[in-house]
Amino acid sequence: MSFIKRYLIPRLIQYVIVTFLGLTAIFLFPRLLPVDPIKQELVRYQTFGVYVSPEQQEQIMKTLRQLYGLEGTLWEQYLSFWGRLFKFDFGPSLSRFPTPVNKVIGMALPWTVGLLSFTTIIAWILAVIIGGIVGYYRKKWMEVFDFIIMIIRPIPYYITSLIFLILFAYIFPIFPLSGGIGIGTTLAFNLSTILNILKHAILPALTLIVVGFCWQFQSMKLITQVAKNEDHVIYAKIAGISDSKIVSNHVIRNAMLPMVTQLGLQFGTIFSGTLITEMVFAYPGIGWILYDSIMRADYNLIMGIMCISVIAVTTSILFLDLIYPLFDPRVRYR
Amino acid sequence: MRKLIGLFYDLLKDYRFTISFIIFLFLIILAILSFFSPYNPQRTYQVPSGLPPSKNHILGTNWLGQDVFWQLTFAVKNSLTIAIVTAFFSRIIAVIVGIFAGYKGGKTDRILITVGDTTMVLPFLIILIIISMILKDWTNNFFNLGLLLAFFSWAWDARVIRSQILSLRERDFIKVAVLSGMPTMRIVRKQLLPHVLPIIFTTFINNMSWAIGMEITLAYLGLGIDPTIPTIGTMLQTAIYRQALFMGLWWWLATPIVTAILLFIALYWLSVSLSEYLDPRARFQRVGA
Amino acid sequence: MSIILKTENLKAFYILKYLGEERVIKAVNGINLEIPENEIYGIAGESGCGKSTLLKVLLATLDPPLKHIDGSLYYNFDNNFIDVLRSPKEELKKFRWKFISYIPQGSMHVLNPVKKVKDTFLEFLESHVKEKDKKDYLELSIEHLRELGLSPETLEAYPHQLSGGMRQRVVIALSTLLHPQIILADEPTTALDVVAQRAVIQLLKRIQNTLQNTIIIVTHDMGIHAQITTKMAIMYAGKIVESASTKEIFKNPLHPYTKYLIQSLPHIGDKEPREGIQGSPPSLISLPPGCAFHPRCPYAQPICKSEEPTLKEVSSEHKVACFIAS
Amino acid sequence: MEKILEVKNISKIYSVGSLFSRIRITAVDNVSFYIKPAEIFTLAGESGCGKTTLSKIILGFEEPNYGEILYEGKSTKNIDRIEFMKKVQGVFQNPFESFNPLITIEDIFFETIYNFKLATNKNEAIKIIEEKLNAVGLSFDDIHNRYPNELSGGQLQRASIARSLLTNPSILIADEPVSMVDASLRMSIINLFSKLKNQIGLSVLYITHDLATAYYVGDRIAIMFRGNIVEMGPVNKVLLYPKHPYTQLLLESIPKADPEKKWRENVTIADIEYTEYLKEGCKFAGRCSFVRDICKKEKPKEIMIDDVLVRCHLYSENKTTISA
Amino acid sequence: QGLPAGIPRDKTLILPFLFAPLPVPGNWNLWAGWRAQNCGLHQFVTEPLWTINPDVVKGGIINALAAADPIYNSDFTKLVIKLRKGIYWSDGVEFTADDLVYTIQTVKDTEGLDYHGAMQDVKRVYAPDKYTVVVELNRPNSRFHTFFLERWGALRPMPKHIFSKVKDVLTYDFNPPVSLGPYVYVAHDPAGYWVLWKKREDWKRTVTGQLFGEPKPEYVLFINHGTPEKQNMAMLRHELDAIQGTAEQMLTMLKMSNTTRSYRDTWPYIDPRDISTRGPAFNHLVPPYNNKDVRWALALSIDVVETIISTYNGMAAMTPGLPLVVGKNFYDWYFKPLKPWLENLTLDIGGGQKFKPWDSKAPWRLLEWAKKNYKVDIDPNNEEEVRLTLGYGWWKYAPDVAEKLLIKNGFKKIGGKWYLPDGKPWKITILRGPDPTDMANIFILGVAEQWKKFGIDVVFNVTTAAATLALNGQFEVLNTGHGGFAGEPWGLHPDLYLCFNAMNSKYVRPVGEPTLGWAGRWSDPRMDKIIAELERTRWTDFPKIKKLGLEGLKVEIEEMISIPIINCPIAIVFDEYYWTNWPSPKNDYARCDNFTTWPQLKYILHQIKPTGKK
Ligand SMILES: Nc1ncnc2c1ncn2[C@@H]1O[C@H](COP(=O)(O)OP(=O)(O)OP(=O)(O)O)[C@@H](O)[C@H]1O
Ligand SMILES: Nc1ncnc2c1ncn2[C@@H]1O[C@H](COP(=O)(O)OP(=O)(O)OP(=O)(O)O)[C@@H](O)[C@H]1O
Ligand SMILES: [Mg+2]
Ligand SMILES: [Mg+2]
Repeated sequence: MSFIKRYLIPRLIQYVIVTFLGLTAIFLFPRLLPVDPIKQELVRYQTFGVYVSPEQQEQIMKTLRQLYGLEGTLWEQYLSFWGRLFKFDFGPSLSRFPTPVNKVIGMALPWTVGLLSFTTIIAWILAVIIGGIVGYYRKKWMEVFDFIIMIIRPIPYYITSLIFLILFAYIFPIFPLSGGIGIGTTLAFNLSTILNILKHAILPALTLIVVGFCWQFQSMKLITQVAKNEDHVIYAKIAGISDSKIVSNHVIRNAMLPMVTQLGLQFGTIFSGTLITEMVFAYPGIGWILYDSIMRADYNLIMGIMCISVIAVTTSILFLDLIYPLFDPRVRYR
Repeated sequence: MRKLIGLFYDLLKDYRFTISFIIFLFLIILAILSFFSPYNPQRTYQVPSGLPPSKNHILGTNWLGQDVFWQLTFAVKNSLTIAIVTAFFSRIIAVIVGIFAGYKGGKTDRILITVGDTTMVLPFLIILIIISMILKDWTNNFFNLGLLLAFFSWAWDARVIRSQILSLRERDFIKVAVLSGMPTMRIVRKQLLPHVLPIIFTTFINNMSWAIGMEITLAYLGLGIDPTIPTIGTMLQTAIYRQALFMGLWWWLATPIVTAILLFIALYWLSVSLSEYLDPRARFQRVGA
Repeated sequence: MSIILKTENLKAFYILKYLGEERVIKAVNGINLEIPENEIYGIAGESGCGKSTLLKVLLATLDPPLKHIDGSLYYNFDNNFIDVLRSPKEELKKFRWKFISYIPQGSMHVLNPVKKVKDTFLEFLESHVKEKDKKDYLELSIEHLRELGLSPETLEAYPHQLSGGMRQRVVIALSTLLHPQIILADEPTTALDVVAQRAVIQLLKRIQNTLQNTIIIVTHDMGIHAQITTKMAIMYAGKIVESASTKEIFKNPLHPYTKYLIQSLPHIGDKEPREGIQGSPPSLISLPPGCAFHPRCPYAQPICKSEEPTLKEVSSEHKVACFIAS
Repeated sequence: MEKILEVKNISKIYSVGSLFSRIRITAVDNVSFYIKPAEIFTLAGESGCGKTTLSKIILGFEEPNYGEILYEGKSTKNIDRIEFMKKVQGVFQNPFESFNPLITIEDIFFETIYNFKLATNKNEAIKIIEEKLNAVGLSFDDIHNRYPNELSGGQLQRASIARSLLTNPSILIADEPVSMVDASLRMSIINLFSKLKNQIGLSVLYITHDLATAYYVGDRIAIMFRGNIVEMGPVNKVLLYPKHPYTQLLLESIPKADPEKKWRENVTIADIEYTEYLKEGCKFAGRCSFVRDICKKEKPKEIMIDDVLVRCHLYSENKTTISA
Repeated sequence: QGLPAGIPRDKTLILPFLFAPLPVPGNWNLWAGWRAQNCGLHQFVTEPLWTINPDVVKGGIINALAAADPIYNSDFTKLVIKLRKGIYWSDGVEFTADDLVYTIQTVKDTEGLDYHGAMQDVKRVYAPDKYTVVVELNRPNSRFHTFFLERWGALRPMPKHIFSKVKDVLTYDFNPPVSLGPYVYVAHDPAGYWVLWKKREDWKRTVTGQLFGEPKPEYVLFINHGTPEKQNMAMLRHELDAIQGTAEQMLTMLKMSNTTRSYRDTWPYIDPRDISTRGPAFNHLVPPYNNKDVRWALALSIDVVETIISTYNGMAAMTPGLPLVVGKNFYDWYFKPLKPWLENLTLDIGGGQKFKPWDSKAPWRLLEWAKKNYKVDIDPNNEEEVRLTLGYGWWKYAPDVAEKLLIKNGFKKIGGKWYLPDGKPWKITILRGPDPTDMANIFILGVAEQWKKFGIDVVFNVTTAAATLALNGQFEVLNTGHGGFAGEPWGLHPDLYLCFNAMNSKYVRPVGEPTLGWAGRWSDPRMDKIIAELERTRWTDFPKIKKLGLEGLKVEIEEMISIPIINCPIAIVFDEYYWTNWPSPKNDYARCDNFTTWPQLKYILHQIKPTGKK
C-alpha cells in the first residue's frame, strides 16, 4: 500500500538511521573521556580512606579490567556493544560493580519517567492553552502575566527550585524537604504509599512544570501571535464568532501543530533534564545516576542510559510523526 | 546608513526595544568597565570579605574578598563573549545547513537533516558534560566553549531556515533568478539569504540567551569554564555553594541573578521586537504602499 | 425603494510608520454611496484602488493600521439609520452575519485548514443562533449546500480537499447562512476559471433572488458586472468616479476612465486593435493634485490638474465626478 | 513546417492522497504540440488542468515522467542548460512575485547579462538593458535603483518581459502573464506580445484562461481539460466554431461585458478535484450534456477535422482516427 | 513530618550521610565493589577485628572482634588472632572463628572482592578452635593485620551462615543485611538518600555492648538532603542533628539557630583533628618542581597566617609536615622531638647566606588576629593548647628569601613577574576537582593568591578527571585532598609505614603511567631505607617505630616534597534540640566527624543524651 511506501517506510528508515547514528555517537563519546573507570575507582577507595597498598592496587586494576570487559580494540568493543544491545544487556555497571546496568536503570527509571512524563505533558498543555489565550487577547493583566513569566523564565532552574523549597518546605513546611518517598516507608502498592509518593513529588513536579511552562508558554505565545493573523482567524472574527471559540477552535488548535513537534523533542530532555531536580530535591531518578556514571566513566551505565534515552526520543518523535496526521489533516493529503 | 538610523529610530518607538536596548547598553558598558577594573578578577582576598553594598563597594564584597561590582563587569563580558561566539557559529552552521538542505533538496537535504536530527535526539546536556570533560583544556576558554555550545544548537534553527527556504524555493523570483542563469551559490547568497536574515537575527538572539543559560547550568555542575574566571554562571555557583543565601550576603547572590534576568529580558525583548519588526509580512506591508 | 446602507464622505486611511516616517495611504477617500435594497450592486475599479478597504469599512471592521478618519456609515436597521462607526463595538457584533455578511477576497484561504467544513458551519451557527434553532439552521445550510451544487460529502471534507471553486462556494454558503440583508462579496471569482466563476456568479444571483436582499459585489471584471449587477459604481484611487445603473454604465459611460474600461475589453470574433490606458494608477500615498485621473486622461484640461471634481448627478441616478463629462 | 519548440508526449504524474489511500493524478497526460517561429500559441483551460505544470516542465523546473521537449528538433536533455535558457525564457503570472522584493530590479537585469555573458562592461550592459526596456515601453531610469514595491504591477510585468528578452530568446513561456495585472494595463501587455512577434519574430507560449485575449493575439490555441488537450487549432476556428463540448462550455461561460447578453442555464462544476482526474473514460463525461455510454468507458482518441484536433467521441465514428 | 508514625523523633538520632546517594540502593554487600558505607553500613552492619580509638585523647587501638593484639611469629609469616566471645549476629547466630576463616578464604578465592589482592599473601587460614584464627603467609609481612584494622575501611568478617549459601558472593546483594553492630537495618530510600536503623534488642551481645554499654538512640537515621542549603533547612527544622560542611555553612548554622553548637563554643569552633592534611603537592618529575630550592621558595612565599585567615577565617590548624597531623598523640610522639630540629633547620640561600625558616610562633600570630575579631577562650600561655588548636607552627613568611632562592637557580623577576630560567613567564597550573565546597579547593584559592602576590601566574585546571590525571602524573602542582596516597597515617598509632611506603622508589612511574605509589613521584634512598627498616619492625615496637617515623619526617620536611599547610579542619554543627552532650574540648570523648562518616560511631553512641523534648 502506498501509505506504507510513501509515509511509513521513509520515516522508519529515517528513524533507524538517526537511532543508529545516535547510538554510535553514544558508544564513542564516553570512550573519549579522559577519565579511566578503573583509576577512578581506585581513587575512590583512597579518597574514602580505604587504604590500598600498591600491590593491591595493581591487582585491582588487573581484575577490574577483566571483569569490566574493557579488553579488546575499540572495534571489537563496538561490535560487542551492538551484540549486547540487541539482547538489551548492557553488562555490569562499572562504578556500581557488580550490579548489572539493567538493574541500576530499572530502579531509577520509573521515578524519572513518572515525574517527567507527567510534568512535561502538564506543562505543555498549560502552555498551549494559556499561551494561546495570552497570545490572542493581549489584555493589560495578561501583559503583566507575560512579564512575570518573562522574569521567571531566565532564573536558573536551581534557583527557582530553591525558592520553592524555601517557601513550601521551610517557611511553610507543607512539603518534605527531599526524597521520593517518606522515611521508613518501603515501596509497596497501596494507597498510603502512593499518597506518600505523590506528596514527595509535588515540589519537584511544580518546579519542573513552572520552568517547562515558562519556556513553552513563550513559544506558544509567539506562534499564536502569528496564527491570529491568519486569514481564517480574521474571517471568523469578522463573522462574529465569539472570541472564546476563536481561541479554542482556531488559534490554539492550529498553533498547537508546531508545538506537537516540540513536545516530541521535549521528551529528549527527560534524561538530562532531571539532573538538577534530582540534585536539589534529592529525588530518585536516572539523571543523577547518569551524571555520576559520567564522572566515573562508567561506560556501560552511560551507554545503557543514553541508549534508552536515544531510543525513547527517536521513538517518541516517530510516534508523534505517525500520529501527526491526526492533528493536521493536510498532512494526510500530502 | 540613513536607512539604518531610520530603522533604529523607528525601533526605539517600541518600548520593549527601547528598554532592552538600554539594558543592553548598560551591560555593555559594564563589560567595557572591566578593562578599567582596579582588581584582577581571579585574585581573591583583595578586599575585606562579606561587606554589604557601600560607597566603596557599590555591590558589596563577597566571602572570597572580591568586589562584587568589578567581578560583575568581568562576568558580563565573559558571558556575553560565550553567548556571542555560540550564537555566531551556530548561526553559521544553521544557515549553511538550512539553506543547502532546503534549496538543494533530495539527498543533500536528507543527509543534512538526518545529521541535525541526530544531534537533536542525543541527550545534549549529558553529551555536553562528556565533551566538556573530554576537551577539558580546550573548553577552558570562552571561545572554545562557545564553539562547543554552537555545535549543539544549530539543528533546530537549521530546520526552521530550511522550511523557509523550501517555501521560498517555490516562489517565482527564484525561478526568474534561475532563468537569469544565476549559479546556485549566488542564488543562495543573493536571493535567499536576505529573506532568512530576520530569522537568523532573532534566532541569534535566542541562541545567545540559550548559551548563557547553558553556561550557568554547566557552571552549577562545576563544568565548563574554570570556576575562578568570573562569568554569570561561575559567580552564581560560587555564591550558592559558599552559602551566600544563609550567610545573609544577599548582594553576592542577587547580583548575578538580577543580571541574568536583566540580560534575558533584554535579549528576549530584543528578539521579540526585532522579529515583529523584521517579519517579512509586516515589512513588505510597510514598504509596499 | 429604500436605502439599506449609505455613506457620507467616508474616509479611512492606512496609517503606517516606517523608518521613522509616517505614511498615509488614502484607500477610502471621501466615499458617498447609497445602496438600495434588493439589488446587486457592483463596485469596479482596478487593483489597489481601495475596493477591499471600502468593503472592510462598510463592514465596520477597522483594525489598525486602517483608521476611520472622517465621514459616516449608516445601516438601515429596522428603518433606523444607525451611525455604525460611532457605535460601541459590542453593538456591532449583533449586525454581523445577521444583518450584514461578507465574502472575503481570496476565500480559498479563509477556511480553517484543520477543521471539516461541517464544523465550520456548526461553529458559525452556534455563534449566532440560539441552541434550539440550531438544528433547523443546520438543515437549512445543508439545503443551501445542495442548492449550490455541493453534495453533503462536502460537509465532511477538509478545505484542502476541495477545489478552489468549491471552497469559494462553501464560503458563499456560509455568508448566506443567516439570511443577511446585505452581503459584501470581495472579488468572489478571481483565481477561478471561467466555468467555476460562472457557477459562483450564478449562485450569488440565485441567492439574491431568493432572499431579496442586497449583494454588494466588488470585482474588476467588467464582464461579471454586466452579468449580474443591476447598479454599479466605478472607483478610482479611493474615490467613486461614476455611479449608475449597470446598463447605463455600459451603454453610456461618462467618465473617461470608465470609457477605457469598457472599450478596452477584447471580444471573441473581434480582432480590432485596442489600446490600454496609458500610464499607471497613482500611488494612494501621494495623489496627484486635482483629478486623480488627469495624468492618464487624454481629455485633461487645466482645471483637472488643480481642482478635484465632485460626484455630480448628470441624469437620474447617474452620477459622475469629471469636469468634462458633466 | 518549421517547429521551434515541440512538446512530445509529455506526461506528469503527481501523487496525492490521504493517509491510507494515495492516488496518482496525471496533471499532464500525454500532451503533444509544437510552436512555430513567430507564433503566439495559446494554451487555455480551466484552473488546475495542468497548464502551469506544463510550463514548468518546458522551462526545466520539473521533470516529466514521460516524453520530452524538443528545441529546434533537439531534445532539451542534450542541450546545455545555459544555452537552452538563452533561447527559452519565461514570464510569470504575478509581477510582484517575479522580482525579489529585497533586491533592486536592475540587479536581476545585470545578473542576466553577466551570467549569459552578453556584455563586456557595464555601459554596454546598460545599453542592452535600455534597448529591451524601450521595447516594452520603459526606460532604464524607471528601474534604476528601484525596488519592486516602487513600481506598479504593469511596469513590473513589462520589466519582467524586458528581462526575459535580454538574451534574445526565440520563445517566451508566459504563464498567465496578465491575470494579475490591472484591467487598464492588460491590453498594453497583450499588445506588446504581438508587437514583439511582428517586430523580432518572437514566439510566445501564452498560457491563459482568458479566451478573449487569446483570440485577440493568438495564432493557434490548445484547450486543455484535466491534463489532456481536448481541442487544438487556429484561434478563429477553435474559438468561433468550437467542436468539443468543453470548449463550447468554456466559451459560453465567459461573462460578456454586455448587460444584455446574460447566461441562460446553470453549470455544474466538480467538487472534489481529483475525482475528475480519476475518471476512466472521457474526463468531461460527468458534466457533458452530450454524454453517451462510451464516454464513460473509453478514452476518446485524437481526431483531426481539417486543421483542428479534437478529442471527443462525438466525432469519432465518421471521421478518420489518428492514433494517439 | 519526616519520620513515620511509630518512630519517635526524640528517640531517633538523625545524622548526615555524606557520600550519598547510595550507588546501588538495596545492595549491602560491602565486600564486593565500592558501597557508600557511611550510611550505617560500616557503622552498624560490621565490626572490625581492631579499630582505632574514637577517643582522640586516649588514642590507641581498640580490640573489637579480636580479643587481643595480633600475635606474629618471629619472621612475620604466621599470625594468630584471638577472637572475642559472646558476640552474635543480629539473626541470633554466634560469631566465631569460622566466619573469619570463611571471609579470608572467600576473599582470597573470589576475584572482584575487595582485599582480594591483599589476601593473595595468605597461604593457609584455619581455626584451631572456635575463637582462634591462624593465618599463614607466603612471605613475611609485619603489617598484615592492618588489613583488618579499621580506620575508615578494613576487611571485616562476613556472616558465613549467609554467604556460604549464596551462589555468587560477588553479585549477592545481602538485603536485608545481618548486623554484627548494635543496630539493625529497617528501611532505605529507593533513591539512596536515607537509611534507617534500629537498635538491636540483644545489643549486649555486640562488641559495642560489651565494651561501652547501651547506645542511647532507639533509631539512627542517615539522611542526605542533597544540597547544603537543604541540610541547613533541615537542621533549622530540627530534622537533622549534625552537619559537616564548609566553614561558611558552620558559621551560618551557628548564627541562625540558638540550639546549635560546634565543637568549640567560641572561635575557632572547628575540631582541627582530622587525620589528613591539605596543601599543594608537586610533581617531582616536572621541572622546575623537581628542584628543592624552588619548592622551598614556593613555601616561603606563603604567608600561612594570612592564607588561613582569608580562606577559613583562621579556623584551621597549621602543620609543616605531610603525615604530621595535629593531635595529642602526634604532638607527643613526633612534634615534641621534632621541634629542636625544626628550630635549627637551615637553608642555604646562596651567596653564602643561611636562613632558618621555622616559625614557631605562627599559631600565636593567628591567635592575636583572632582576639581582635572574635571572642576567644584559648590561653596563649598554654603552649600545648595553642598548638593543638591552631597548629604546630609553620615556615616564616619570607618572600625575600624565596626570591634569593629562585635567583640562585636562575629565575628572574621582571616588573613584579617571575620568569623561568629559560626566560618564559612562570605560570603554575594547579590540578583540582570541581567541587567548590571541598576544603582543599577552598584552601588552594588562598595559596594561589599568595603566589600571585609573589609574582607568579597561577591557573587552575579544574576537572572531574583530576583523580585520573593525578594518578597518571599529568600535572605540575596538585591540590591534594588527603595528601594523595601518602597522606593519612593511622592517627592514633605512631606507625607511618603506610604513608612512607607509597614513596618507595620502586613505585615511581614516568608521567603518563599510573603510579602505584604517591602521585608526586618523589623518592629518596634514605626513605627507601626507612621503609625497609619499618617492614622489619614489630607493630608494637613503639620506640623503634617512632624513631624511624621521625627520621622519615625529617627527610620529607627537609626536601619539602609538598607543602602541607593545614590539618583538615572538621567544620561541624550539632543541634542540641533533641540530643546533647556532643563532643567539646571539655568533654572530648571523640573526634567530631565520628558522627558523620566514621565507622567508630557505634562506640560513642552511649555518650549522647536525649533532651527529652518531644
Ligand atoms: N493592511 C494594510 N496595510 C497597509 N496598506 C494596505 C493594507 N491593506 C491594503 N493596503 C493598501 O491600501 C490600498 C488599497 O487596498 P485595497 O486592498 O483596498 O485595494 P483593492 O482595490 O481591493 O485591490 P485588489 O483589487 O488588489 O484587491 C492599496 O494601495 C494597498 O496597498
Ligand atoms: N507539486 C504538486 N504536487 C501535487 N499535485 C500538484 C502539484 N503541482 C500541481 N499539482 C496538481 O496538478 C494539477 C495541475 O496543476 P497546474 O498548476 O498545472 O494547473 P493550472 O492549469 O496551471 O491551474 P491554474 O489555472 O490554477 O494555474 C492540479 O490539480 C494540481 O493540484
Ligand atoms: Mg481587494
Ligand atoms: Mg497555473
